[in-house]
Amino acid sequence: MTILYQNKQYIRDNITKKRDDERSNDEFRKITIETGVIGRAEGSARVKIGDTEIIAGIKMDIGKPFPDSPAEGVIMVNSEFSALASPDFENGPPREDSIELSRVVDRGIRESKTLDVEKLCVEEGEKVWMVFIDITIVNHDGNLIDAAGIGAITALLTAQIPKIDKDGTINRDGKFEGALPIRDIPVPITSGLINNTIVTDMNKNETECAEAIFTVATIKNENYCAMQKAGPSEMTDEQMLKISEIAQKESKKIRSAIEAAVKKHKA
Amino acid sequence: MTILYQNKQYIRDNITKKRDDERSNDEFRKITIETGVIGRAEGSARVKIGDTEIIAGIKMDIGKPFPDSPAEGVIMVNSEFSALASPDFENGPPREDSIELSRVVDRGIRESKTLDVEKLCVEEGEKVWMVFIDITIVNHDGNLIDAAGIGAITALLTAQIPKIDKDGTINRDGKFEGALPIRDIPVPITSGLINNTIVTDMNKNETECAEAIFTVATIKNENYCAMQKAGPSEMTDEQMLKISEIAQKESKKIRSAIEAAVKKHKA
Amino acid sequence: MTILYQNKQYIRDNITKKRDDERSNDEFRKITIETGVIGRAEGSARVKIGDTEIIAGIKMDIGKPFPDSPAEGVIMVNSEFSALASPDFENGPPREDSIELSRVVDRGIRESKTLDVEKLCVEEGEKVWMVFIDITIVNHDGNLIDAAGIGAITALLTAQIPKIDKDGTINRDGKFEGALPIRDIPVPITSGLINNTIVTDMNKNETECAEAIFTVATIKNENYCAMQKAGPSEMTDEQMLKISEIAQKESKKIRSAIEAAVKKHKA
Amino acid sequence: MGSNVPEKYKTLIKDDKRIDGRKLDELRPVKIEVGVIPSASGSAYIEIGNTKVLAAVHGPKEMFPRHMIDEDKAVLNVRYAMLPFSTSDRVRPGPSRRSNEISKVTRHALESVICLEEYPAMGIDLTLDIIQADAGTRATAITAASVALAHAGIPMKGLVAATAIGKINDKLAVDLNGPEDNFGQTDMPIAMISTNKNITLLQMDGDFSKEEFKTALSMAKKAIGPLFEAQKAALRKYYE
Amino acid sequence: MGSNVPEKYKTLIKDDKRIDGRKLDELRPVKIEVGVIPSASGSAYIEIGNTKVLAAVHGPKEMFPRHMIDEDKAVLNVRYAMLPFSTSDRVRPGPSRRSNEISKVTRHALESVICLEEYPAMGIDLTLDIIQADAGTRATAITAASVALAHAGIPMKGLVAATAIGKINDKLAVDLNGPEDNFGQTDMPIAMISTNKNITLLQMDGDFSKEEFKTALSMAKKAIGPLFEAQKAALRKYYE
Amino acid sequence: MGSNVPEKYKTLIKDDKRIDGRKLDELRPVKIEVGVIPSASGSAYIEIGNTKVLAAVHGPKEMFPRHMIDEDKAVLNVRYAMLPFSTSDRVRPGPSRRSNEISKVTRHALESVICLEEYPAMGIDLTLDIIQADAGTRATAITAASVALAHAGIPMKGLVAATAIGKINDKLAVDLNGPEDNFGQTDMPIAMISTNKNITLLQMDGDFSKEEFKTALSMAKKAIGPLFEAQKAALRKYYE
Repeated sequence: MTILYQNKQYIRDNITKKRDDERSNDEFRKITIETGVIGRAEGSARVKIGDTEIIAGIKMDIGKPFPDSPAEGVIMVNSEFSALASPDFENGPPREDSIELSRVVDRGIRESKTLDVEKLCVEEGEKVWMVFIDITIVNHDGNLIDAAGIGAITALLTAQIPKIDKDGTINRDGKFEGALPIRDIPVPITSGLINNTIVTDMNKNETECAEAIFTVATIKNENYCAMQKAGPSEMTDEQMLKISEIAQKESKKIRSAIEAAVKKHKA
Repeated sequence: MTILYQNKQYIRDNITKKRDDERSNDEFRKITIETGVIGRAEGSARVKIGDTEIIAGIKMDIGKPFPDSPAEGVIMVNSEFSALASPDFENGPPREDSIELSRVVDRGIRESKTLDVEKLCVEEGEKVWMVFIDITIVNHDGNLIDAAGIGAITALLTAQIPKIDKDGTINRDGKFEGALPIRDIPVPITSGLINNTIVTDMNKNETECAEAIFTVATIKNENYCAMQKAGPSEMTDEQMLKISEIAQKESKKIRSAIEAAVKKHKA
Repeated sequence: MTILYQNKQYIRDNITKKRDDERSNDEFRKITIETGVIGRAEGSARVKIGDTEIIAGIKMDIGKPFPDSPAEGVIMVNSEFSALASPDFENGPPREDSIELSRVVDRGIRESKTLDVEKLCVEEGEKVWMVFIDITIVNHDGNLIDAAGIGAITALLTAQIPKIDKDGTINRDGKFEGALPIRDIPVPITSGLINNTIVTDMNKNETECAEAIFTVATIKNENYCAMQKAGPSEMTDEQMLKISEIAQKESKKIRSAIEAAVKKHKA
Repeated sequence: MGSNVPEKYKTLIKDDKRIDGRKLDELRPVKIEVGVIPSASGSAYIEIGNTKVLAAVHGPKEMFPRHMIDEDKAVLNVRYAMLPFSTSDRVRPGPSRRSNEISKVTRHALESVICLEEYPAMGIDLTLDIIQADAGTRATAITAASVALAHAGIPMKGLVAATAIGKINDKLAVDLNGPEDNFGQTDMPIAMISTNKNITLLQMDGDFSKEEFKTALSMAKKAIGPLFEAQKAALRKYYE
Repeated sequence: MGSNVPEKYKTLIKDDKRIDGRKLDELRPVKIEVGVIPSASGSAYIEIGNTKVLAAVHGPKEMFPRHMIDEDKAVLNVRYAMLPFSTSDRVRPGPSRRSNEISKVTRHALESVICLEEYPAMGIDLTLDIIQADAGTRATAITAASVALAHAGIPMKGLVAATAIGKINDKLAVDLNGPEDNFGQTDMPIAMISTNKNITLLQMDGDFSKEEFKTALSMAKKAIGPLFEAQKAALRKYYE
Repeated sequence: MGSNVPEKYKTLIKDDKRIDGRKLDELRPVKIEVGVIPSASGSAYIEIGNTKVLAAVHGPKEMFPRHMIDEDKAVLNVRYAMLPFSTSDRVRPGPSRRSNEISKVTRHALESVICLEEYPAMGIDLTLDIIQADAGTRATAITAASVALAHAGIPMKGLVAATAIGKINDKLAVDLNGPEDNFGQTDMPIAMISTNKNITLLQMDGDFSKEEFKTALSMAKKAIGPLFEAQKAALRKYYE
């Protein structure tokens, strides 16, 4: 699965001239966002960025709140590097990658206060909505974090809260209490350094050549809500500032695409 | 533990003429059924089929019902391939076999509605009896499923429901509320294909030579309540029909033996 | 990490003449006991015996009592062979050693009835104090059991029960309900046989040379409250009696050191 | 086969029509796509009614873990999983007793048609992810699996397809849907080989008389035919 | 050593008789059978009072896992387990901290008598399943184990047997039963070698003065004698 | 960044002073000790305010598990853990998603300065135990780690130190303490290399405008200076 040394060298040497697929360095691959793909889920989305494909699904259940926030709903983000995408996902370090993916998506949503968790309280201290965001990697050709982040927020935006019957059980027979209380649309944009050149939306081969990777999630007002540097090498502060500017610009375009998909879904 | 290639070949070549131990192809080894073997268990049985030996024990406890069946007791079947029978049980695939064994016994009892779970409700939605059926393999010489199935139903038939004291705790000092509500006696009979010949009650060496294995559980009215095909090879429908007829015939004999053992136990 | 065969032989041959560090055979290394080392813990102690160093911390929480002792608090002892002390702690058998360490310390405290668990009941059958005793091995140079046992009882003696607010939550803002109800000070003393000679407070190299190891915990009235023989070889009853007498003598000295440290802490 | 049957599911057959309008011997609509996962050696997507499955094959490749290597033939590793959002109540990620058992019977349902002896000491990884569940997930997964194996170019003696025969309101019916499975009397998943219609998987829970079992077997033989056609059509379409 | 003693167990000794009628220095009835598990290299079944144990030995054989191999001698792998139905409250299957610790001390109790150096780089698997528990399970398991090892033909320098000395109502007593263990003051399991009466296992929980400990050791020495006789008789009977 | 802010933590800055009396650009008191764990190849103890961390390095040594060996360079294995008694609510022992993620980012924060290629096929184990937690545990652990690595004699291109820049009451502040972290708006842990001030770790949660991010980066560059001095002083003191 690891690419050959010669190929790595080729990518590194040529990145300043042109990318594999002729894109410019800050250019995204084609993105498609589909909604309502899983009938059993409260909300769902399929996101493709080039050949990378993920499915995000929302399931909701009633549970007990955490003792230190008795009036707030609970968000849980989980990502499965399904063996669909690559059987190597099961051996060793990638588990760590899967945890990092979940946690970056989780923090992007949680820290931007995108979901108004106070509105997800059913009975203080006793019953709150638990919102499970599950992300499955169907095909892995790099930039999973952006695909997962886009899928998660789109699935949330299209989710319907199930109805609670009088006896307290959840009625899943197609009755709903309305949409989730969403306040913002955080969008993560990931760029990396290859041969000290900034490259955005890296495919899998490029990712393996990257010395360092930096993800920046931006909200509607253009502020940043989450950042994460990954990869073994260092970055200068100028490079980080440049990447965060690219994130501002690109997130705007992608946010429009998300909004369009959600609008179409609700129509 | 795997038998030698030469021995396999010998068994395969000769199966149409005679079996290892001179049995005819649809003949069971000697079966013995003992009851009341574990004083601490609510019910128990030791079953031997030739050199195969299992112990089945029933433990009961009060627990919460599942949300979707608030007025029904809970059945749990668990089988341990104890290292007693073979230390190889611990390495790899056999775990899968142990799960399959549990699930086939479980489904035989559950799907035949042998246990009237509605009578095991103590307080709707709050307290029901949990019936744990634990099966330990003491010696493994093939045909574990039939031995386990016979042990499980015999242990259930001899089990006594413990008394519940006024304060809600279970009194295990030898006071009982009566027998479990048992409605039927499902008996699994397993046959296999060796060199395309149907052979019933295979010992361990024969099992390793079998191309395919088919278990059929029959209830009192001669109907089937559970089936499971195992083994890597295919079977024709005629072979399956033939095996299911053998199961009808053999299960009748074994059911009589179970009933006799239970009658003796209660006398 | 295992010492060389030649070194083992040298230690064994010379133990009757002198120990590595010139100690006499029943002589302890220098012991230091510090209290109050972890501000977040309800009680804590750092114990050094020579180069061996452990930290013991007490955390308390409200939990449900066990059904068979509804009016008693719960004690849990856990020891972590942190990778700080040796990365080999993670591979295989040492896990077993870590369990034995926890259980010997646990039994020393539990069976001596050192902690008056009945006074740790908050609401019978519903709420009792859970007392977690966690021990971290910082540096391992032998005789972990004695260090851990001394650390555990010292941490308990300096622990403060947190205040419970009116709404039932635990207030950890520096308000306390008083000390834990401690009735005794059990002290474990461990000796081993090296080349059939009794040696007390063995360092790590000596421990690896020991044929058998015997731990004896003594309480204030000089009676024994817990014993544990370890190591693959046999011991005579005379050797065990001799070791238990050494334990009586040495535990007295160490108990005084513990009492002095606690007195200083409370001053 | 639960015991609390909601009023609306007490009558599962009316005027020989089932609740979704099908006849007793009628399959649910079938849709198969080949090659949906670019990074896999072979892949297929299948919808049978509301049940949706993704199948991916990786390999033949180096076998891992090594102590499971078979020097004489390839080892088929099957991982069946329900994705967390595939059912009404979220499924906890990770293997369960149910998924382990299904992985095993699925492996047995496929092994006999794959020419495993052509790849000694190697491994073939087959991943089956249920993305939406509405009864028949193991049968649907098996049908998808043999398409994905074919797409991966792994030599096989035939295709394997599977469906379920059930008993609902005392009548036999093919390819149960969710409510039929939950509130019917009997469920019998069955897999057959395209070339000889021999059976590679059969499980049954519930209640069958000898005659019902016999009839069920012949209904299965007939019903599975169109599934083989759909498999072949999907493969043909992909290679066109 | 629980603190809530039921009324009927407050007096555990009356007129020098224990609740089951035994004298203070009297063992419970002992029954040992050899060769009860055909597929094992060696096996034994033992009942001591109401405590019942099956012991099986597999090997000497290839050591697994490999990184635990000892090039100089065989490794003794001990697995002690309480079967789920062996006690009043069901025991969850799988290892616990208690069973891990007992497996370890049992290994140490037996290692010194086994000629492990005769089988370098190999493994000997010893399985001890408690099928019914009424105090003294580790002692009973050790007594069964050395019979099973002998039956497996593994050379040993002597047999090992074990019992417990306890303190109940302030008096020392041998081989505690369930209520004596639960409501007594002290429990001291102890194992000895038949040839020299040296001690290979000793644990103690509760309260002993120095004199009581000394007396307990000599009571143990005396009490274990009949266990060695029972072990030898069972082995003789098997080979007759 | 919890949402229930207690009254006393609503005002985290008053008259340009923080609740612990510090100025906005002032670090908490720092204490570093070298060589605190004799059995380790290298070790360090650090206190930054009330956060206390022990770091130990074992190796370079044989790499385990073997399938993770890199033939070209040493592998850095990082284990970050909060000890059970390090926080108000007891931390369950064993790895969590949080500790796994921090272990990973910590590894990335250090790898680029270590000359791993000097020890092909070997492993360097770095253990980071938080013994008391009051915000900034990962930053403090990284600062301790590079001292322990230096003490172990492992060649490095520079030291790495880390702190956090936060936003509290709409103002930027360095090195957040516990309440500032819990009730502030933004937390940005950041690690830099002593030689070139390049960034090896940066995470951010909360809210930053582009300008705030830029300012935060330059505040970090300035604040980390004294940490490098403290690291060097501790190492010098040890070798004197």
